Amino acid sequence: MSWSQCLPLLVVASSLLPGIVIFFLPEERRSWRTTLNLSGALGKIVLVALMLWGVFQGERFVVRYSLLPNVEFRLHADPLSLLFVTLSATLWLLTTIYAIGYLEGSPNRSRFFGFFSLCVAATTGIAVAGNLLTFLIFYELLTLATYPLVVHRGTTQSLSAGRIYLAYTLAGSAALLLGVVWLSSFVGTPEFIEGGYLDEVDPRHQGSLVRIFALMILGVGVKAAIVPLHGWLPSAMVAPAPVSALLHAVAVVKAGAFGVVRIVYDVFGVEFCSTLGVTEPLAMAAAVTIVYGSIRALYQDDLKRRLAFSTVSQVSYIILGTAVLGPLATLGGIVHLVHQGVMKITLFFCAGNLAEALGVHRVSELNGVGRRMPWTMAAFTVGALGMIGVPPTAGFISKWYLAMGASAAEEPWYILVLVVSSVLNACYFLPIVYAAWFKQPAGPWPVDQRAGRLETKLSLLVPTIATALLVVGFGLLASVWFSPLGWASLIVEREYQR
Amino acid sequence: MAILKRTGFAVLVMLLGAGAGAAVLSLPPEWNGLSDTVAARLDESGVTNPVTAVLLNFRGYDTLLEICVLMLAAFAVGSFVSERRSAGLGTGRGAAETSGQGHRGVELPIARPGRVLTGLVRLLAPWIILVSGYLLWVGSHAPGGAFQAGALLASLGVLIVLCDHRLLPRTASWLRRVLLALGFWVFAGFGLVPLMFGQALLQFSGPAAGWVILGIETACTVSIAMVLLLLFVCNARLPSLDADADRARGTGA
Amino acid sequence: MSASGAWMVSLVLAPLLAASIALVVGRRSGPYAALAAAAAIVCSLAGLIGQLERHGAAASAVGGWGSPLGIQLHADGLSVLMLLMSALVGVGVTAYAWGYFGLARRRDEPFNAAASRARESFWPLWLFAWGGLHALFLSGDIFNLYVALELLTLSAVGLIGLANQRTASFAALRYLLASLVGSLFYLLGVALLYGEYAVLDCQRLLELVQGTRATTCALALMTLGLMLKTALFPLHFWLPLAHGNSPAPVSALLSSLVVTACFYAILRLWCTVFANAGTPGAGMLLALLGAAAIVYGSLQAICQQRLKMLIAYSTVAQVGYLFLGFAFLGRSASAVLAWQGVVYYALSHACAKGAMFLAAGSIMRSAGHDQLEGLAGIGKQLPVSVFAFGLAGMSLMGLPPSGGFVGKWLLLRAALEAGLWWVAVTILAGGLLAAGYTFPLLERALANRAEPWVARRVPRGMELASLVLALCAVALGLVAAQPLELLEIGAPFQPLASQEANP
Amino acid sequence: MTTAQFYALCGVVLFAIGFHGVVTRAHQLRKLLSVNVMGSGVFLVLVALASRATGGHPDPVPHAMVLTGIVVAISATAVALSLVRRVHEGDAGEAPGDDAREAGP
Amino acid sequence: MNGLLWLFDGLLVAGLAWLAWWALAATDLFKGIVLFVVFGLLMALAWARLQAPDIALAEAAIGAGLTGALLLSTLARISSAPRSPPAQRDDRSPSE
Repeated sequence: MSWSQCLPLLVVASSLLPGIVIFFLPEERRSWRTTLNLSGALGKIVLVALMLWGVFQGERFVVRYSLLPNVEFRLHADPLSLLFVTLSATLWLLTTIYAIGYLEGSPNRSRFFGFFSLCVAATTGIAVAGNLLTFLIFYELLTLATYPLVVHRGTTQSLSAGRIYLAYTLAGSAALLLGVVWLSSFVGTPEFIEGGYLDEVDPRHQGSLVRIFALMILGVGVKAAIVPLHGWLPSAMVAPAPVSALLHAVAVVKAGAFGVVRIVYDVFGVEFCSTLGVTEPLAMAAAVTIVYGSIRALYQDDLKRRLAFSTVSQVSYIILGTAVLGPLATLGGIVHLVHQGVMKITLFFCAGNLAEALGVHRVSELNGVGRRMPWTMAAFTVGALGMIGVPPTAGFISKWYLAMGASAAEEPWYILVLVVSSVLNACYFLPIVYAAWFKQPAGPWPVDQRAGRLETKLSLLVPTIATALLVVGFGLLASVWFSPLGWASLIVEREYQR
Repeated sequence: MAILKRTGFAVLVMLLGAGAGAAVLSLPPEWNGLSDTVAARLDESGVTNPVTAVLLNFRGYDTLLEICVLMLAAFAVGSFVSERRSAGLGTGRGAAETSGQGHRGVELPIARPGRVLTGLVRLLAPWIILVSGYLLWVGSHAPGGAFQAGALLASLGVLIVLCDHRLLPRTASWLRRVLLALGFWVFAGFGLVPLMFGQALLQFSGPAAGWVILGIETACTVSIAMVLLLLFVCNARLPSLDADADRARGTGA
Repeated sequence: MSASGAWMVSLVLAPLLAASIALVVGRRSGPYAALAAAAAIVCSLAGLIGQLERHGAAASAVGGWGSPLGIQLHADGLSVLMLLMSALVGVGVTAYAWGYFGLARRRDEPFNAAASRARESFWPLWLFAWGGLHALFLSGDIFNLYVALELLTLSAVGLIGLANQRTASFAALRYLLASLVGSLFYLLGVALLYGEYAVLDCQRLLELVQGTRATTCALALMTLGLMLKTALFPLHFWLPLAHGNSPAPVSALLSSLVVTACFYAILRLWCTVFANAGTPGAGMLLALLGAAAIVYGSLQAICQQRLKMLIAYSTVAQVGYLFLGFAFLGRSASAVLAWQGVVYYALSHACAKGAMFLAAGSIMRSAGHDQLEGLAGIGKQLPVSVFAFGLAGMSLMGLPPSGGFVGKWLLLRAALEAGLWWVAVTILAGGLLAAGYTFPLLERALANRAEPWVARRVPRGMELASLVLALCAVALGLVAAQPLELLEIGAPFQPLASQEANP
Repeated sequence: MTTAQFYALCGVVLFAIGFHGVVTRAHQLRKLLSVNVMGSGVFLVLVALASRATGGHPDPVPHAMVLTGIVVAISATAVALSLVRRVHEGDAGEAPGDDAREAGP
Repeated sequence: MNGLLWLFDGLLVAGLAWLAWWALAATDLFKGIVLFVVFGLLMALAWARLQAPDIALAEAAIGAGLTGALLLSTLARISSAPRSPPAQRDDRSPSE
């Protein structure tokens, strides 16, 4: 097959190979490591752009390799996978720049950046996975790649957080494995098709298909942090800022949500799901998570834990979108996949800047920080407004389509959930913004000499501002065809017209 | 509690015995297994004693592996004996290097060998060698063979070591090890020859089969005798070397 | 005489001849003899595989006599896969032992009687064990199987006894006694079988054997004996001490090859000799014992303080997986798939367990001890060994790209098709428990270390050997199609599958 | 009950006595004796079953098997005895291997 | 003739069983070993009775002779250098 055919493989390899090379780089080879990281990130973006152009021309990229007699490892590039790949590629570049600045002078960075690239390679693999088995392979590789990042600091606290993380994710992947194997005993492992391939399975198996769906959602739900399974997310906040940014905005949580979207749309097919009657409990679980996450976020004094609980609730918007029948809700859900990523990463970058420059971790210490770090707090405000869903930002668009979808599907309850959660978002984000800009600081702020006249290092500031601009950009330019909304509507068209 | 466990286990063993006994009794009383097939093919095997035929020709591969087991056992016992005491196998130079002053007398637990023992051994030695040679020769057509002859030679060796303890350590250690492996080499060598001519491994047929088997048996007898002798010597209590060992333990480790 | 016969003979005789040469020449000839033997084994295995792919299962009558009288060497898909396993792990262990025992006494350290003796005794004993393994995998005769088992056991005892400490001698003695009892049970079974059918060849026994009282008693005795040698759960008491206290290369080859070889003997018996006599009820009992072994072994491994004891108990657990295949005796539809999963799991377990023990050996050599508490920060000291340990753990847990995952996938698929729910749940629980005893070391490897590390130099060859073995365990997951095709040759599990006839 | 069956039963009895001895006796030497008794029991069963053959001379194959068995038994016993010796008194060369501080090198 | 043969067999089997039991159950180890050697000789007799002369020879030479010698010499080693009971095991192995 020609080289262009194996583009998906190249995309995965573009972060896998630098990662492996970085592992063997000695600690002091700083320049080598930075160039490798950045070249990998840029290479990935170029390849993704090529793939976007190829798919736009209607070319089919498929990489297949038979692992077992009738089980094959398959990568393909369909619009949904491209959406997630572009998201992870761009945010990986920004997070790499941020991480290089953030981890200046800290120990074992080679190990960090090695696992960092492996983690993104696994995320890309999940995105371009062509069938359930390949998805499972990359899904479990993601767990192995992210564990060393969570315990990167090596303190007893981070080790126990790592243990919790492992317990949840490995149990989840065991459930997912059981579901995938059980499904393969009925239909083997066919590739993802837009409208799902399970509707022609004979009705006798309906009962076990429901159980398979429950097992798979349980497996994927652990990473998507649906309520009973979200315990690992807040405790994983012990990790350094770029890790929590990557984990909670781009890699792990999104992989879970992406998994739910794949299972509902490309395995079962959303109509078949509603005939099975599994969409209502899923939507209920998502609604409960949205509200529960927001309420818990209210009481968190530690900034990063508050953001973690807000992630728990925000990710469930995506699941709510997928669970509600109808193109509009689906559009809202899928586009929120991108928007939530961008908004959440901005907030985490700001939290990282605050921690790095001023050593501020708690919300109560944020009084008057706006004057000391105006750019960071401006980005934080934009992100916060996005989260609440204020009009010009990206958050507003996804909430808008979700509400439209809910009303189109005659589900008034979900509109109420959306409204309540927006109010709760406001309750736990606005006090921070207010305190930062309008309150007097308790004492003098420590001055960070290295940053010179800027509030903090350039490599920490630029990514923060870039993502904030993206939040606003996705909001304003939503109607343009190449914006996430445009791309998401292309996906939804394909899902529903089959 | 222990008594309960013990009696419980005894009942279990009795049940096992009863089951095996019932199984044995259920076997057909009239039955002559492979004795006819062996008798039918006996003349092709080159020997007339059926047991030797089975042992060295029909199921020669088993015996080849078994000679290996013997060689292995001798080596393992030799390796368990510490460096200084390996009058038997052990790595020759290693042993000499450590015990410094070379091999002084190697006494055994029983008192100094009295006249009676040495006299008896001097009387018996030629007969034992004659009988074991005969046993080896007669094996081709009557009960006897490599193992019995080897065992007899080994017992002669034990007697000699009991009398004159300096016998074994004086023989070079490489010679002992060559003798040890001789049986296996000859057996495998003769076995591989038919492989060159497109026949199966260990395929001795035709007129020379009898002589080939005799050659193999002689080599095996020597090896078996050497192995059994080493098995005894390495385990025997060698007070003189123990003295060095005790002194070493006091000063060394 | 067919070429495959020649390859089979060289597979058995090459290591034995090398062993005898190493034994006689002594001093430094051991490693080179092992190298020559390894080369010969790899070539003859390649030749044998080529032959089998062209002509299917091969049988070669040793000594030219027919089957009732003479002994047949028999090679089909199952034995070739086991030979592949023994070649892979064997070459890995040999390479590791070059570094571990060193070719000659290093100038810097004082002369030490026990060490130089271990350095020279390892090689002949290991080559005898290797020869015994190949004799076992190729033997088509139940008494020949007994002699091969004895050769294997005695060399294993010799290897365990190398360590010269009292616990090692005690462990070796207990292992020897347990193995001898197991072999005698097996031999009594052989006596009963021969007493009834007057034939010792496996293939002919397949046609003759029915479920008479003597045969079932023989089946019970032989299986009990081999269970004792495979250390299945209730009869595993000897394994942890023996594998935990012997030198690293020795425990690697014991855990991965010797235990799997004894399981192979049971599998070969149940597939050929007792295909018609084995009742599903007995199979279910074995599977239940296997499940209990997984749970018990894993829990014991999780609460071990010493790294090598942890890995030894993990062997007790992983052996349980192999016996789960017996639950499929009555259900012929999924039986073949299940047995393929079990054999593939055995293959990847051997590579993974070998890599784990070798990595543990390197860690012990560097840290001087293997207490888990004192190993904080080992990741910085020995990154390659910890990475190999992690990869091996990944295969034991059955995480995707590894061989263990393929075995687990096939077993789960068969369990779900046959409706054996408890087997599926045990497999998944086993995977999670395996994580329970793999991650403690990885966690300590990533942890920060308070006091500075006083480490001793670890030869590069040792770390590379364990890494190569771990990569083999993972590569087995990626190239699963070819070995599974190899397993089809001679359809070893066909008699089990066609067992639908009698209940 | 023919003599063959009578001796075969005696073999089984010896096997049972030996197995009982291996498990219940504490001292290693006694366990070793029990294993040898078990071995003799199995060999007795083999040869007794072989003596059922009509036509004068018994079946030679079990005889060959028993000969092999006896030789294997003696080699295993010798290895076991040297281990018993090492356990009881600790080999004189107790000095640990070159990787001195390892619990078991 | 047949009755006499049965008497001989009965005595031989009874002797074998009795010797086997007492070789293992004897309080003193030395007595156990001596009984074991006698048991070996009786086994040689049993092989002769079952028309297996080859095995009778082997048993007499190896079974009774060499094994007995080995056992006695090891017993001498152990009783003369009594060390602490079998090695302390740092692992709570479940049985015996």
